[in-house]
Amino acid sequence: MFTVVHVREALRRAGEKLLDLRDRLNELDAAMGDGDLGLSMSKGGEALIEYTEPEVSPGDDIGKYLSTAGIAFNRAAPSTMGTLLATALMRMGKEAKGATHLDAPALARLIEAATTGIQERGKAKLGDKTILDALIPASQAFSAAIQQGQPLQQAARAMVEAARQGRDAAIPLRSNVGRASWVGERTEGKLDPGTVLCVELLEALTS
Amino acid sequence: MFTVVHVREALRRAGEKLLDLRDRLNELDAAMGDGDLGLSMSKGGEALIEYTEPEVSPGDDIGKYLSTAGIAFNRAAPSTMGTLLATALMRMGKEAKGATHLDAPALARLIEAATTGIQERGKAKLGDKTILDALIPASQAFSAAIQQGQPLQQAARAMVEAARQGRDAAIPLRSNVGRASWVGERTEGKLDPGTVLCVELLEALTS
Amino acid sequence: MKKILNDPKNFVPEMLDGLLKAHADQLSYAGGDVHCIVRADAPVQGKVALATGGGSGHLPVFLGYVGKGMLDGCAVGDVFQSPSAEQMLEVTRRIHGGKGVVYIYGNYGGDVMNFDMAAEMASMEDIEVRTVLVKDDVVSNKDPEKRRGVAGMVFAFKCAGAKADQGGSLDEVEAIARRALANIRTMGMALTPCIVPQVGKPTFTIGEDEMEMGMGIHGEPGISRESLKPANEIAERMLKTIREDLPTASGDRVAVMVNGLGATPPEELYIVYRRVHDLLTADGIKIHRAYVGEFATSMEMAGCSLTLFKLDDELAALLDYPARTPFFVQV
Amino acid sequence: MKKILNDPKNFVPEMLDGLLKAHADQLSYAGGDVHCIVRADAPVQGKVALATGGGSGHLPVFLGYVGKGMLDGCAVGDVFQSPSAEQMLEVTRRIHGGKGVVYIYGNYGGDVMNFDMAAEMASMEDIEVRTVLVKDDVVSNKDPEKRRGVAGMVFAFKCAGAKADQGGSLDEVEAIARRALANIRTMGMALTPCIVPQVGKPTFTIGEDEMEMGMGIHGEPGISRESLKPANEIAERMLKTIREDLPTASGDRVAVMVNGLGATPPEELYIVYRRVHDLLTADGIKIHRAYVGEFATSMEMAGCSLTLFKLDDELAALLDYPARTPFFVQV
Ligand SMILES: Nc1ncnc2c1ncn2[C@@H]1O[C@H](COP(=O)(O)OP(=O)(O)O)[C@@H](O)[C@H]1O
Ligand SMILES: Nc1ncnc2c1ncn2[C@@H]1O[C@H](COP(=O)(O)OP(=O)(O)O)[C@@H](O)[C@H]1O
Ligand SMILES: [Mg+2]
Ligand SMILES: [Mg+2]
Ligand SMILES: [Mg+2]
Ligand SMILES: [Mg+2]
Repeated sequence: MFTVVHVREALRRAGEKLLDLRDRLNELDAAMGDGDLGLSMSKGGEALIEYTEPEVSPGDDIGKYLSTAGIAFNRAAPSTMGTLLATALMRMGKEAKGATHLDAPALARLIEAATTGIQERGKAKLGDKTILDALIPASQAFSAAIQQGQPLQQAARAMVEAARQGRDAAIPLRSNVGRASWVGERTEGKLDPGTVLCVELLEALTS
Repeated sequence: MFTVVHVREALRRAGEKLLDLRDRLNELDAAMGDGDLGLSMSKGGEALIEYTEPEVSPGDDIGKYLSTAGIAFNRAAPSTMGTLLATALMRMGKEAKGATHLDAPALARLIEAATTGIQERGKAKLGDKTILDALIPASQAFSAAIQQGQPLQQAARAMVEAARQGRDAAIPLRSNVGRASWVGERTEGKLDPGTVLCVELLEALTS
Repeated sequence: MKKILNDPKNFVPEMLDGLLKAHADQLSYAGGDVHCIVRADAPVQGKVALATGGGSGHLPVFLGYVGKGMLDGCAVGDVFQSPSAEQMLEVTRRIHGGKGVVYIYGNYGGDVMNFDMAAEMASMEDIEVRTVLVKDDVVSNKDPEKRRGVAGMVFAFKCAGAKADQGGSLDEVEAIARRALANIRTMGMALTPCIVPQVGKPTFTIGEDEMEMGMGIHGEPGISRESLKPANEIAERMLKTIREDLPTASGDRVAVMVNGLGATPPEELYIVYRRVHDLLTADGIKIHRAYVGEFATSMEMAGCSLTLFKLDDELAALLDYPARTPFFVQV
Repeated sequence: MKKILNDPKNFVPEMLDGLLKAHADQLSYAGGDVHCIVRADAPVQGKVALATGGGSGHLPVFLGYVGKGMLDGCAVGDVFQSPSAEQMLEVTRRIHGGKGVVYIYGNYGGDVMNFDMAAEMASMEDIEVRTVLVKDDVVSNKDPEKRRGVAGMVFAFKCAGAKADQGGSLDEVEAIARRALANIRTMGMALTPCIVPQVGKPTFTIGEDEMEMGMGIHGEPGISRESLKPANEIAERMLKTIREDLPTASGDRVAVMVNGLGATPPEELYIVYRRVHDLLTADGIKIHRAYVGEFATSMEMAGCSLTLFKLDDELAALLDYPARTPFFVQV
């Protein structure tokens, strides 16, 4: 069972990972967007690290903790990806509202809520070459594994593996939404920065 | 005895020399001014070449021919040096007004008039590190040689030699007027572009 | 990085602080946050309020058009980055004069999502918000709904702002913004990249003798990278591309904007304008007004954009209406 | 050479042609020569006429200030080169409204010689001409009489233009120009060179991390080449140098101009302005008006200049007076 203590640690690891990814994400985004993804994500990362500074007690409301993290993240990183991730955090918060403990099925519902939130806020579909191309299969793989009763570690590995495959499967595609869509066919053959971010974040969260 | 036919040839040679000097003068001017001396002088040179296009008759008024050349030169090259050389041409024109033939002493008076014109228009003195540092000694050498009865060729050589010495003697000086004066001590040790121009022009005119 | 700044992290707040000090007679800010720029006399009671917002680095866009006869407020983001939904809401609250608020801003992912959030929050506070997206960049997408917004937004600010100043209703001001934008097209080209202060290196690389036609104002790649062409050819191609998308014929009346992206001198912009003027005039198209200068920039990027705005009588009159902001004065 | 142009030889005439087409309601030209720019309504009978002139490449300087409340005419030279005496005379003839003409222009060798020639010729045609040289660049020479003229000339145009528009006599307009200039000082700095189209390469070279304090607007070397400093330090040093030459104390009233040389974005200029504002305000000096933007440029040079203008009541009122030109509108 997970408490807010674990959530806090996970958010902190995510924040640190975002700082590490700064240059790589900037480069990937420069190749097909405006080259600022690393910049905004590192600001979001700093906000998460600052947010997770204070101690928490195992009995705290996980939902509230996640929602407030989303607001802090949006304030620090109001970019496309920043707003999407903020939305994800807020939707997870809504899903976990009132909960102090999460079991594996609850974790799967959280990840589904995040995925749906990103879809609704950004209005992109699978195959548009966005973060969703990694996130949707990852979320599905996780839920399926949990439903099949697989141990959490194994489900997490399946999730990350599905995200990787989704990321790589999106390489030949053409970006269909956001800044990258203006680049048109020149995006074909390139890694979408959002999918890379997704894989890295899921790795950090599940490690 | 010189007629307007010789004057026309001399102006044409000067014009061609100004075209040749374009890059060198730009470089020299860039080192202590605004780097455009070659540009403006090549425009003046083109104007002289165009001006000397039509045939002249040996009986034409030399003064008028020189004055009108000055106006054409100013129109094409209204820079500092262009205006000074235009003034020189106009003053020579004034000096030769009505003349169809010039003997050696008349030539010397023309060069003196040009030198005085440049001094009055630009208000610079000997030692200010300008074209005058080459022109004043050159004019003096020429007049002295003619007065001593030296043959014209020899007087011309003395003039060019004096200009060269004046040019080189000005190298250690600090520019005291015009754009170069703002550069201050950094002009010390550098050739003044105006003195280089003077030497080259006198060579072209007397060759 | 050849920039005049202090700590790159403080680039935007220091810029805003300086700007608010220089223009204290015309501008103020809301919610204690210098990113929330509003007219010094906001709210103007009984007037429809206009707001915009977007990333920094495009001055005079966006905040430069806050002032009498144009916009009431602007949420300012970091360089090339959207402001947050909270900041937009702060501006909305402060400028609302009881007749609703129209958001007019460029069609960029981050901005759209945050403005949508802000509009949802504003409606919960009983402020009626209408959203008009600027999508004038012809070459950014074949689908007109997916195009990005660039310099043409200034004409939309101008006309909608004039309509609001004349007492237009929320419906009327929104309708004018939409009608103006339906008749506005822009195309741009760039010669050099720019540098985002916190990134510290150029947004892209380009050869010493190359240009990029269709380049976006954040350095988004355009439609073709090619050798630098003469100004006349650049002007002709931009005009042709625009006119294929916005049919114009003899007898039509237009406003023209030749906009510099930052480093391109006005002298060069006038050389481009000259060709555009000659081509339009030869086709019997009347140029009602010409705007040549820097209206929407990308820091120190070299390049320009051309905007064509097809006018009807009402749009022409609204364009002619006086306006006064720190960056745009028309009498 | 990354420039948007056609044949470099036609750079200036094409620029002027485009500019005259864009601003036909405000500008015209004299003697069939587009280099001789005059107000569309010239001559204004019964008004003292003001003329300026100088090389191209500095827009809005010089011709950008021709218009109501400022200048009547401007002779335009090639890039960084004086116009000819004949062109200046042509402008003088066309703008003369029967009350004489005041020349206000920068102290550059070629310009001075040509304007002197033009004034001599004009006086032979019974046009009374007064000459006021702008020498505001503090660091260009220890001797104030030998200094060159830079951005501060805009304040002189503004005040003398207002005085003339108000019906001032030739003596009065000349006196205002002189009094304004006695109270105006400028200092500049540059980060990059610019390119003269017909030369085709940079006017000077400078390291990737260097700046030149005191750089001239044609790329004339300044007083020191050094590593790039933070904006606050640059602002402080420019202000200090100016104030050593133009004593200012608590209770004084000034106008401030932070001017971009071409490629420096307005964002950076506001960061510089911010520091200047804070320092002056801390010393009890009142900032009557702030001008931040591009007022006198050097093509695509990166850098900025700071101008301080110490005001008395009359100069302040003249600075506040309305003006309208294609590049400068004040209401
Ligand atoms: N509408 C959308 N829905 C989901 N993901 C999106 C959307 N638009 C862009 N993305 C993702 O966001 C990434 C770019 O994020 P970011 O750099 O923050 O964008 P911007 O700089 O345009 O604000 C892309 O790589 C893509 O994966
Ligand atoms: N007042 C002056 N009198 C005589 N010669 C001068 C004067 N000022 C400058 N010069 C000469 O002119 C040269 C520069 O000419 P030019 O490039 O035309 O000047 P600018 O670019 O300043 O108009 C200098 O090298 C110097 O020899
Ligand atoms: Mg991005
Ligand atoms: Mg020179
Ligand atoms: Mg971005
Ligand atoms: Mg020159």
